[in-house]
Amino acid sequence: MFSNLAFAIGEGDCLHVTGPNGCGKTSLLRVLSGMSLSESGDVRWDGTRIDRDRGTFNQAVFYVGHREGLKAHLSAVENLQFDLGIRRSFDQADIDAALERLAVTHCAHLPVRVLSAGQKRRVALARAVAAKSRLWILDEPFTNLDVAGRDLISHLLDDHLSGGGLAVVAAHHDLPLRAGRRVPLEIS
Amino acid sequence: MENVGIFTAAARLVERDLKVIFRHVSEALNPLVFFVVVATLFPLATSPDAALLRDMAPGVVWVAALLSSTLALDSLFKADMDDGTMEQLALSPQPLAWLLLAKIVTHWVVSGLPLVLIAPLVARGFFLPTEAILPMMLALALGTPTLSLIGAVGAALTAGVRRGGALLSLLVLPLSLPTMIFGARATDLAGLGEDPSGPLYLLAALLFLTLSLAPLAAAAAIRISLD
Amino acid sequence: MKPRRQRLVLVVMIVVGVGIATGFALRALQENLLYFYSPTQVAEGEPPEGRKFRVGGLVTPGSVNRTEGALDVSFDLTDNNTTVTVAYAGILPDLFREGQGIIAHGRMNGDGVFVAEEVLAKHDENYMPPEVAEALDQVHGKDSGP
Amino acid sequence: MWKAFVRWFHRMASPPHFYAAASRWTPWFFWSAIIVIAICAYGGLVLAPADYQQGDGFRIIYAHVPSAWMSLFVYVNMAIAAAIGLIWRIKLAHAVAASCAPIGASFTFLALATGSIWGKPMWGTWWVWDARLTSELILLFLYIGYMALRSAMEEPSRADRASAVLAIVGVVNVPIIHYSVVWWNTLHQGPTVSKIGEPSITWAMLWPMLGMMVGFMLFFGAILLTRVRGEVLARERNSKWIKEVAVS
Repeated sequence: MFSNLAFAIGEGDCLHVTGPNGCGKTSLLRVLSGMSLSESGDVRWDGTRIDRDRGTFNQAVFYVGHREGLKAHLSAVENLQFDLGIRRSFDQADIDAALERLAVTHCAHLPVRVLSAGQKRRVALARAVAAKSRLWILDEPFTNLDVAGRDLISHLLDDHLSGGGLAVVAAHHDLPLRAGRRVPLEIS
Repeated sequence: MENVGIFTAAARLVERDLKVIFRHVSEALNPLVFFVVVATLFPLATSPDAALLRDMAPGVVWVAALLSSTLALDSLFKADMDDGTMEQLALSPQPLAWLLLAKIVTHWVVSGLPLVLIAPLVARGFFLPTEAILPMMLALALGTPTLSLIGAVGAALTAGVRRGGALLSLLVLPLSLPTMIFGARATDLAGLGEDPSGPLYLLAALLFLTLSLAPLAAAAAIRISLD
Repeated sequence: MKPRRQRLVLVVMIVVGVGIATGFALRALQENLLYFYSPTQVAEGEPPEGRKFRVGGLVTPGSVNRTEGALDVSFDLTDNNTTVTVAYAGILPDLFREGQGIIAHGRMNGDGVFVAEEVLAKHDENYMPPEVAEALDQVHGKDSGP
Repeated sequence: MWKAFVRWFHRMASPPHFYAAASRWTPWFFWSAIIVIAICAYGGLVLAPADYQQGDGFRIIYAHVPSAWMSLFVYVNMAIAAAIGLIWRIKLAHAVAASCAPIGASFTFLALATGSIWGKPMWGTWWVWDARLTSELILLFLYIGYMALRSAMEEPSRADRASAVLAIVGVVNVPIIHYSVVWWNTLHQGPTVSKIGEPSITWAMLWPMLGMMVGFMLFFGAILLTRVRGEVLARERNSKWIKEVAVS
């Protein structure tokens, strides 16, 4: 699908992957997250190949894909409790703060299946905030979001990057960043 | 910010899966009902003759258990694949094989354990002698988790295939035959008033073997299905 | 727990699991997994009463009685210790002959006769030309057995 | 020695090399298989004496035993190729595994058919639910399942890896089949050939059977190479070397 890609990002960098539909943005993100195998080449985290030490890499990464990865029959809070719970010990305050930040507190206790597509997206992103992972891999995070929502995500990214975080974002939108360094990568 | 151990993580996964199951419990009961209905078919298709039914009882119980456990497999990983939560499990810091084992155990508790508990009722309906009931339950308790574990590998392989139901049965049933053979044999021996310990030991051996290896194969298969 | 230790725990659990499985398998092999009863076991009343079971043994030479004009046949089955009489109505397999190992499937009747519904020949592991078999016979008698 | 082998192995893993080499080897395998099978058929059907109990009926072992043996051998081969493909991510190994399945299924079917034909005069019935025959039947199901899984997956690389996992899981079943004669004491005879100690089969009967096994192996080699060549052509149809091969 694509070949001859080589890049490295460090703290405060945001890799912005762009390109037309079907060019392999999602595939690239899945390779970077360790979910897919690349035909050749490798992905390294802190100098170690990610398939050699998945535990460490996965602890540091949070991936939000096309599918939100939320259990429809559980509430937003329950979903977050689980996703954080299998990663690390956590406080309820972390979850509440993250949901607050994404402005979905009012529906935090409803089953996810009754939420709107935009609200689900926000809950999914709240997980990335609550998990406090160093690297965010976001596949089209702006889908289904209103203007306020998009603005909110940009601000979240700003905060994440200025706190020394890393991000890989696939989006055919512009990515207005006020903090951090945008590393553009266009796949054709 | 402290990492959690594998046991805490497994406990949280079990808790989540149970919550999801109990919020639409009617679906979880289907395999159990299926088990009873399949068993009911045999006297209707053959005859209500007590001697015949008693001879058939171990086979009927085990064939029904095998079919109902295969039917239940469809819900094991499919839902998680569809809503994307399997991706999150695969990307969690915990070993995927371990998490899948926790899922399989939960699945067995919900779909396999009730079979073990209701089997005496079916067996009595087939005039299986009373003294054979306990060995039969023991055989089912050892055998049905093995069926779930073997089935999990098949379910993981077909998780990415559209309409993989028939394919899943084709993959899983041949691999499950030894379990069924030993299970039915143990039940049969107990029904004849003989010592069923030989096949019971073999069932235990199969259970521990699949318990150690099946989650690894299932994890490899899930990663392939996610790719 | 460090990831490295977690992995170690998992590996140990797998090894222990396979070890336990091997232990159970070996234990099972010590158990009697036999599929048929010997005439001695039948004489001692081990097979359940009134149920179908299998009995295996050698056909006692000179014991085969055929009913004229019918398929009925009766013969004695021995394990060189005890004998049980078998009655059967049907065509016997080619390999059925005196001294040959067979397995009969059926149940006991009230008179201590085993009424077979099916007779199967159990052929042995030896392949040899007839002359060799004859020569062996002359040396130490017919000794084909299960 | 080892280094030379590794170098050879790596070279063979490249499709154009393999394709060329396979084209050269196939006729050798094929004709030697024909010759060996013809000689052993004569040895088994004409030269070998009749059995003291089974008469001429035993001669079917010259087809039955080698095909039963091949059914297992091919499955193990398939699983090994699949494992190599999965671990070292060699596509050619996956092509070999994929090519093994239909051949193995055919041998399994042949073993079942000849076993059944043999069973009629020997046991008095076409089919006995004995351990070996039943396991052979399960083996056939395993082959069918493998092929079904492969055809259900649209993406070749995913089909390769998923079916490889299945082959490796299934291979656990193969020792159960092999030792089933020991485990479940049933009607079938023990494994005659591998019996240690006093030979229970005379040389005149034995050599055609061993030769038949060699002949079947050679035949398998010829068919496998042909199938893998087809597989490679299908998989690499867009690459440049194929066009060169096709033109020449």
